[in-house]
Amino acid sequence: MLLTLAIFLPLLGMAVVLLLPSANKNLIRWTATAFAAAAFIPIIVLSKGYGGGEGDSAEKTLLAQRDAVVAAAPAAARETIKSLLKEPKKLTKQLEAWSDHEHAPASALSDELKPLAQVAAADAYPALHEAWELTLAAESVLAKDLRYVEYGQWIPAFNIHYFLGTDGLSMPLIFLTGLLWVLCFVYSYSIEEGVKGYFALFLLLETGLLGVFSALDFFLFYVFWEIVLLPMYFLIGYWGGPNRLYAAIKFFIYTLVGSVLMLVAMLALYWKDGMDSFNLLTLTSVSGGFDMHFQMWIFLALFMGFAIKVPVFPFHTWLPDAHVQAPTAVSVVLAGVLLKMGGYGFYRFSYTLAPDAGVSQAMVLMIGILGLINIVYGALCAMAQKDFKSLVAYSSVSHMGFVLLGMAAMTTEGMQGSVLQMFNHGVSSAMMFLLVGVLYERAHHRDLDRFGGIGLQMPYYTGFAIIGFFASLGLPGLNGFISEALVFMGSFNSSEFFAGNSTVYALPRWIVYLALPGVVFTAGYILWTVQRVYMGTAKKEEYKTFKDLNWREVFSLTPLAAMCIIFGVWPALILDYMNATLDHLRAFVVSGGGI
Amino acid sequence: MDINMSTVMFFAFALLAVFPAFMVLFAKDIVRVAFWLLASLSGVAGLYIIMGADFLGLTQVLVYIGGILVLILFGIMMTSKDPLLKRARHVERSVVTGIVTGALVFAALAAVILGIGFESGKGRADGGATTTALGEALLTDYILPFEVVSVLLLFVLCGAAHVARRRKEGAHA
Amino acid sequence: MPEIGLNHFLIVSALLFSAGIGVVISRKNAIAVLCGVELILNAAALNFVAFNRYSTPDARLDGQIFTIFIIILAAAEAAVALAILLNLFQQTNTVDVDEADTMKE
Amino acid sequence: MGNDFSQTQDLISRGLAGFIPELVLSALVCVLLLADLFIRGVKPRTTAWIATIGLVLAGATLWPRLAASGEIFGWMQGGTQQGLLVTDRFAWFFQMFCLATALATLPMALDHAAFRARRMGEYHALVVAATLGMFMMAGAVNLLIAWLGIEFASMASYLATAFDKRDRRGSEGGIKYVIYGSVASGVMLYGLSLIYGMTGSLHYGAIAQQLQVSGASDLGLMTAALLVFGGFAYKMAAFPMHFWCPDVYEGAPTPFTAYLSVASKAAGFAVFVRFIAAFTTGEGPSFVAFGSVPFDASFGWPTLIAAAAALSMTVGNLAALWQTNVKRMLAWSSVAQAGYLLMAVAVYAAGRGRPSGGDLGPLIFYFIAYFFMNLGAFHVVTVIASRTGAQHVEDFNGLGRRAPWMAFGLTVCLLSLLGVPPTGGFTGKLQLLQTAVENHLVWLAVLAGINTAISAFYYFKLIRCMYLHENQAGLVTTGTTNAVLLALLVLPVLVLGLAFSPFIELSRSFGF
Repeated sequence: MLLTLAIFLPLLGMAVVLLLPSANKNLIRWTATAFAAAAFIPIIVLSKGYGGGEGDSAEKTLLAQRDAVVAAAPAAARETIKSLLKEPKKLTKQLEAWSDHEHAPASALSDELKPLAQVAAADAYPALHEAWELTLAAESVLAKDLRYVEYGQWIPAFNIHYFLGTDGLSMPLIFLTGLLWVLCFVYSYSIEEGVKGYFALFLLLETGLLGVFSALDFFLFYVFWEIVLLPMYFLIGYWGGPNRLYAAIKFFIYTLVGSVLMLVAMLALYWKDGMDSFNLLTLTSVSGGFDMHFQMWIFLALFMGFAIKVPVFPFHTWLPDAHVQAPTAVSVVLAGVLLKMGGYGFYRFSYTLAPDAGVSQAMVLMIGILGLINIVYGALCAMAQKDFKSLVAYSSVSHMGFVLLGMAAMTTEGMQGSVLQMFNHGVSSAMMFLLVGVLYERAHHRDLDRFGGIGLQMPYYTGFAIIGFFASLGLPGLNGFISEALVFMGSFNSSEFFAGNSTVYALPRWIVYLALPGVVFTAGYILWTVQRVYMGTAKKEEYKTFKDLNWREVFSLTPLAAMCIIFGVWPALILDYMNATLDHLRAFVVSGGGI
Repeated sequence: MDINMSTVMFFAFALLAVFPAFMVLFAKDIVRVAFWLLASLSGVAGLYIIMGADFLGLTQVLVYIGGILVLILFGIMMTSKDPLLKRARHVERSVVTGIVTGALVFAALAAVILGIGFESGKGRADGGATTTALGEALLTDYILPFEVVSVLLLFVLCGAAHVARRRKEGAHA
Repeated sequence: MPEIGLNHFLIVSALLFSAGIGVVISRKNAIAVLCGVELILNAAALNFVAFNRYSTPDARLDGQIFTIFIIILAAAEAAVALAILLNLFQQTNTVDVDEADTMKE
Repeated sequence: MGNDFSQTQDLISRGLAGFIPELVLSALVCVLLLADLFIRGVKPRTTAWIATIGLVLAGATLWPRLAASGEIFGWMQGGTQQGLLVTDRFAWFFQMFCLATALATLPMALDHAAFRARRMGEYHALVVAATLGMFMMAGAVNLLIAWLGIEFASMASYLATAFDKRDRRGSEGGIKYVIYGSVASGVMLYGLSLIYGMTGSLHYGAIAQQLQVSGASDLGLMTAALLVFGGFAYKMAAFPMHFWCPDVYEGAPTPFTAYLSVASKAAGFAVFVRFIAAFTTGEGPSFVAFGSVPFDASFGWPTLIAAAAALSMTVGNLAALWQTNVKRMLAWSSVAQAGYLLMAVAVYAAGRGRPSGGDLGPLIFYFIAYFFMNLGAFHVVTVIASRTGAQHVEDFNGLGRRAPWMAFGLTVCLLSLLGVPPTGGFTGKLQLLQTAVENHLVWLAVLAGINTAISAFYYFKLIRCMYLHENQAGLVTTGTTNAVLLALLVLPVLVLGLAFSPFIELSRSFGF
């Protein structure tokens, strides 16, 4: 129930906000914040519980669910179902054969298919299908770590379920989402125009994101994925900068193209071998048996969908536009959480549904090289920017490259670093966008060359800024360092780790060597920025009147700064969450989906 | 070589149908177009009669030539300030397009027709006058389309009258 | 000279059809296009009668009946087209299909 | 005629008994035509009420036909009936569909600015007549009746398009519609005559049997298919006979455009699906793919339809991108929608002859969704146009503030046409894609996906204007009737998107 509560509280909040009178802006602000905070409470409970190993494992829940389904099946077929379920994988093959013979007379069926005909004759076929889905789901590698699973029928005609759960991969992102929303709402009190619509859409966005990170049914995931699109379009398009309409539609179209390809992949999986299943866990436990050709297509189609979101070069061009035009809080969640939808999708869907394709030579090279390009090209672009916000936007492109690089390596450290990088970038980029926003509200421009000496004028602000930018730079002691170091270690070790392994293509070292200068470029643009903006003396008189942070800004920045430091000193706090999940996932992929 | 009467008749009527059809394409002014069409349709009527469809031949003459063509001529007279207006030069080029397309279409169709290789052995032999049989069929097997077409003619008549009627005061039609 | 058979009529009909298509494509005057349509309709009607005469397996008159309806519908179509054309002419003084083109943007 | 007279009489009387809804509609046409003569003064509401009552009555008499099945009218041939029309669930669905469209567009006609101060009997008569023609299209199992139904519906549509005599664009649209329409019809007739020549029959069942028993020339079938498809494509507003669409949709009175874009398309699909069902019954390759055609052995109905689907959606969406007139934009959008729908028909044609193939559920489901979303969009466009004179996309600026509910309704409908969850358009398109992927038409599914992304540009152009552009003009009041109609059209769009399970089963049950 907790996950459902967390997901739908914001939706309820949206409805409440819409009913409030639009004139009373403060009431709307406080109500929206209250709902975001309320949604954060179950998330805290969840993350505490998950860290402490509470909650039934998915395996147990799913098997209990299966037993209930079998018990509810027509009595005539119950025993047949039970005996068929003893070998669920064999049953998969039979289902495939069955879907070819569905309308054939019983006499024409092979002995193997006769039990299925019997089940169908007793009208128990849906029950068998569901029980089969659940049995396989419980066997899936993902089921080992998932907790707080919620499972129910949604659209029986297409075997679509309301299926949620969370594990070490999604929990940090869910936590980050819950936290950022509270911070952003408090920060957004300065929004004066269209307050009602702004907070309503923002709450809808939270529902979509929490749904994306916890959905385990592919269809449900897709619906949440699309729900994210619309509020984002309006938030950029209405409250954004001068070129907002262009940026908004560009964001929308890019993402839509990706999601449509994802949809086709989803349907192809649904029809694969007559399985008729959207259940991610079920599909995962049979995906090792898919032929390479099919896996490649699935992987590529999903890759397009997720890569656009990450964004991976050359699909990244929507990102600077969207960031520059979006209002501050929208930029924060865009960089902080929305980009992670792509990275999360790779781990959750691409590798589990096409494990062999994921470690094939073509894909490892493609992902590795694209990661390399992201890191270096993003950093170089960031260096060339004159606009503060687009500098931060390109730094996102660069940082998300590490996620790809660690992923391509498929080693323990690489994956840990990559997933940790998603979380850390969520924290530090959110912080950087807030910092830019703070300055923009005072100066009404973002031209890097026109700033200077802010440090003298706004000491507290500059303190936060130093933490944020250095975390992003990857300074030891702050969180960014840990993840980047892990990624480099992991990707460097890949060729050693997989030496002699014929099925896994190891990430070649030259890619890592070429990526290393990216770190130098990153240090370059960040230090240069800090120097241009905060050091020296004020270039203009008006900067002398700038007030330091107000309480809302302090409220928004403090938790993020704290996290930058805490996870930099004590990364195990979060790595412990992920380790088991990532280890299982890695073992699954490396063994070609064989475990 | 034995040239029987029906062969001669066929070629005569075929020529009467086809030559004017192409003149519809070439003719310089709209009134001539209409009269060439009249000639062509008469040729078709003759072909019907050769095939023993006497009632159809008569209907063709009565409805087409007596009705539709008169309608078209009325249309021409009411919409043309100068009915004998020569075709403007820029239009000439499109005649070439018409000829080329027509030729291509004919080549394709002729290839298909000869390629299919229809047999003419079966079918309804010359069974004398068809009027009775057609009348019977229209009131039994085909009573439905027969009645449906009467509804169609009714609303087409009213609708066409409404659309074509000159506007009086504008607001109320 | 071969005996007159089905193919002779079909070729005549194909000629009429091609002429009709040619007229429809090349003419701009709506009334002339309508004349082209009449040629196409007559080609089809001729086909129906010829098939009825030479190649249907039984003695039914389906093809001829179809032709009757073609003739009736052609009349109705001409009436509709001319009525709309008259109205258009009252507004614009043109019957040129391409000139009656105020809508494209 | 070898028919026994009493047998014939029996066929006719049984036919008439199963023909009551059509008779009601015929009577309604006459009553409405007379109403203008006998009712004094201008009372648009009176004739609208007559039309409403008549349509509801026709619906009530149509209802029991849900259970009926079998062919009516026609003649006995070798002991079996060769009917003219068939009454089955498939026909019933499309007949009800067209009836509902006529009914839903009635309030729109009352609201249409140009229709407010004139006698409307003739207009309603034309709409009812078009519906009657579509009834025949949906039930036709005879080439003559199929063609006659198409012509019947077309004639009424030509006249209704040009109904507003003071509107020059209406006349222009009307003349283009009738000229191109008669060309399409003539070309189709020529194809029909070839089919008649090759099979010696006009009855679908007899044609199918003839094709199975003795086959026919592949070359001839292919030529006939190409010619005939032109006529059907005209009614479906699909490539290659789609070009009339923008001019006619823009020129016609908006309520009639709404009717045309929904009912006419549906009837076109109904008559087409039934037609190809007769040509794809065989097990052999010669029917599904025309076999030994010299230049491409895989050419056949499924290929032809899939190609038309691909071109329709691409051409429609690309052309819609450049439109600034809302009605023209929706016209091109409807061409694109025809492309999506044709995907389902291509799969259907390919699946005939296979035991699991031939599912028309996705097509019918999409039509249910299309009914609500397209009519909803046109309803808002009519209401706003009649109050503000809005024609262009920019005229919708700031509508989100000026008429929040109307703007919200239009947004939902546009999102549904685009195919975004949670709307009926999404679940409908999902099923279309699903059937395409399932039947190895992945390229078509991918193309449809790319097209969806393209279409976002123009659907969002309108949404953007409503919400993201400012307009200082005041509120637009829309009235209760319009609000109710809007709710009736928009709520089902959301229901179909969220709880579509029962509707999937329902739409499957309407196949044949």
